[in-house]
Amino acid sequence: MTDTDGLLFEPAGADADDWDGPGASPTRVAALYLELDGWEGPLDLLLDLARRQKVDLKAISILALVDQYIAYIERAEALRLEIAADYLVMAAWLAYLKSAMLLPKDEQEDPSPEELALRLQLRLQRLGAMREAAARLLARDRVGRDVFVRGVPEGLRIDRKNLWQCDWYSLVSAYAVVKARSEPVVHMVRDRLVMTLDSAIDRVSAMLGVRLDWMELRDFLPANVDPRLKRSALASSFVAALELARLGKAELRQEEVFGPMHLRRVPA
Amino acid sequence: MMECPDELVRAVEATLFAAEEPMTAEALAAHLAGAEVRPALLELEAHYRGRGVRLVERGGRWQFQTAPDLAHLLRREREQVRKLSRAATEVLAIVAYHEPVSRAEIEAIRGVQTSPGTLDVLMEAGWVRVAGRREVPGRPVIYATTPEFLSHFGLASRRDLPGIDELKAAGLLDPVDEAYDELARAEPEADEPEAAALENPEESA
Amino acid sequence: MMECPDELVRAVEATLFAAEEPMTAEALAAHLAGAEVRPALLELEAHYRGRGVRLVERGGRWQFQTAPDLAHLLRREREQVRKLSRAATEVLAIVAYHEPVSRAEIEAIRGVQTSPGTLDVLMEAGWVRVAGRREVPGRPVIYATTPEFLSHFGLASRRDLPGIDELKAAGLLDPVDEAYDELARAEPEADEPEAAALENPEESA
Repeated sequence: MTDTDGLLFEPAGADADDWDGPGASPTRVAALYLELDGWEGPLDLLLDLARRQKVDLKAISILALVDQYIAYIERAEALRLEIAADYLVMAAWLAYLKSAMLLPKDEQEDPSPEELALRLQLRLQRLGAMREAAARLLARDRVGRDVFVRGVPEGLRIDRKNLWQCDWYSLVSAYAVVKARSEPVVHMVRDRLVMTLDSAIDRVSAMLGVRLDWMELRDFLPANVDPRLKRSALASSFVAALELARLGKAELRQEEVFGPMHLRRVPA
Repeated sequence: MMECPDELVRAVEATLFAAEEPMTAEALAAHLAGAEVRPALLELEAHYRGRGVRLVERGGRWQFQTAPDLAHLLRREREQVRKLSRAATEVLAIVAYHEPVSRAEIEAIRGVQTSPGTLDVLMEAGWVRVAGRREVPGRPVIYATTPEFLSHFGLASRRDLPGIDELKAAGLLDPVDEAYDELARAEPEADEPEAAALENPEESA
Repeated sequence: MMECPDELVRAVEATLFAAEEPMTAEALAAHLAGAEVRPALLELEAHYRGRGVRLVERGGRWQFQTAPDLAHLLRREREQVRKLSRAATEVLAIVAYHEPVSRAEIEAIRGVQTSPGTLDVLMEAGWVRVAGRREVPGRPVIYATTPEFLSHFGLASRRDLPGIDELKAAGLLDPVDEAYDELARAEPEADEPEAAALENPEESA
C-alpha cells in the first residue's frame, strides 16, 4: 500500500534485525532498508516499530520501543542520512522519557514518565486505528475500480425557459428616458437688463471723483431701476471696485465678513 | 421474490451497463472469455421489455437505453419568470417606436453601445423579430416587433403607443428648458440624421 | 413473460439510469412532478438485487451500479480511481471517522503537519468539504466528508464505515486527553493518576 518511491538506502552490513522499511515485505529479512522518507513523521515510524513487537498496541513495551527508535535513528545517522528535525526531536524526547522511567519513583518529575508513556501509547493506538481504517476503506468496493456506474448515461437535461416580464409603463418610460438622453440639450438664456463691467467702472470712478469720504458700495448703484438690473449693477460694481483697488485708484474696507463694503478714492 | 439470472446473464448485463459504447455480440463474447452471449442477450432483451429501460440492438451493437415512451423524462422544461433589464427595455421601446430598425440605428438613438445579447433576449421573449435587411451598404439586419409584443403589452397596434407629447404630459420626460421643448416641437427629430432614416408612414404623427 | 412494473417504477428506473449523478429521493420526486418515489425505489432495489446491476443508496442518494462480485469482469486497463498518497488516505480516514474535524485535530492524531495539498486533493476529489468553523478561539475551519465520498466507497451512510462501532466502543475516536483522564479515573488510586498509570500491568516492560 505504501509508496516506496522515496529514497531507498541499503546499509553496508545488514544484520539480523528484522527491520525493513514500511514498504518492504516482512519476509525480506536479509535486506535492511532505511527509508525515513517512507514514514509520515516520527509517530508513524514509532507505530511501525511498535507493530513489530507483534502484540496488541495496548501491550507494547514502551521501553523496548524507545530503544528501537533510538537505535534506528542512530543507524540512520551512521549512514549519514539526512534526518528531518522532528525525528531527532522525538529521539531526544524518547531518550529523556527512558531515563525518567529508570529513575526511582520518588525522584520522578511531574508529569510522571508513566503518564507520558501512557499518553504516547494512546496516541499510537489512535494513529494505528486510523491507519487500519484507511486500509479497510481503500479495500471497499470502490466506484470505478470494483463497481461501475452507467458508462454513457443519457443525462437528465433541464431546459430553463425564461418567461420575460415587462409592463407597458416600463416600456414607455424607457422610451422617454432614451429621448430625454439623446436629444441635444439647448439652454436658452433670456435677454436681460445688465450693467456691463466697463460701464460699472466708469460709474464708480466717476462717483469716487466727487466724494472723498468712505462710501458704501450700495450707494454707487443707480436708484429706482428694475430690481433685476440692480442685481447686475451690484455684481458689476463690486468687480469694478476690486479692479479700481487693483489699479491703486481706490481703497476698500470691510468691517466683517459679508458686512457692508466701503470704498474711497486714493488721493493722487 | 424473483428468479436470479444466471452468471453469464448478469455478466452481460453489467458489461453493457458499464460500457462506454454499444457492443457487438462478438466484442461482448471476447470480453467474457469467449462465452456464447447471444442467449443471454435475448434473455435480457426480454427481461427489460416493458421496463423503464430497454436493451436494444442497433446495427449489430447492443446497448441499454431509456424506453422510448419515457424519453420526455430526460428533457424537462422549467419556466422561470425574469424581469427584462433596463437596457433591453430601452431597446425594445426603440424597436417599437422606430421599426424597422438596425442595430446601428438603435445604438445611435440610445447613445450607447448595445450588447448583442440584448436583442437575443428580446427575440427569445418573442417580442422582436428579424424583419429583413436594409438595402444600404452593408445590408444591415433590421428588427421589428411581433404580434406577441402587441398582445403582451395590450396594444391593438403600434399606433397605440403614446407619442412624445403624451409622454411629456404624463411627466415622463425629464423637465428641460421650455425653449428646448418649443424647439423640439417645431422640428421633430430633424436635427438627427439617423432618425430621419427611420421614418416610416406609421411614425409620422 | 414477466409482470410489467407500474408507470412510476418505470419512470424512476429510466430517470436513474439516465442520470449522470446519484439522485436523492427528493430530487427524483421533483423531476417526476412530485410523485412519492420511495416505494418505487424500494421495489426497484428488490428487483435488481441479485442481478448484474444494483440499485444502491449512498448517503441518501440513489444510483445504479454494477454488482461488486463482477468486478473482475469489468476492471479496465486504466484504473479510473484516483491514486491517493498515504498521507491523503490517512487524512481521509481521520476526517471520515472523526468528522467534523479541524486541521489541528488531524495533526494531533497523525503527529505531523498536514501539507496544504493533502486536504486540497481530497476536496478536489469531492470527498471532503469545509463544514464551517469550530466556535473556539481562532475559529478553525472544520472538515467533513461528502455524499460523493459515501458513493465512491460504497457506504450507505457514515454508520457503515468499517469498524466504526468497535472504534467508538474502544474509545479510539476520543482524543488522547479524554482517554487518559478516563483511564486515570478508572484506576482505584484515582487521586494519584501518575501512580495509577504506573501500575498499569500492560505497561511493565
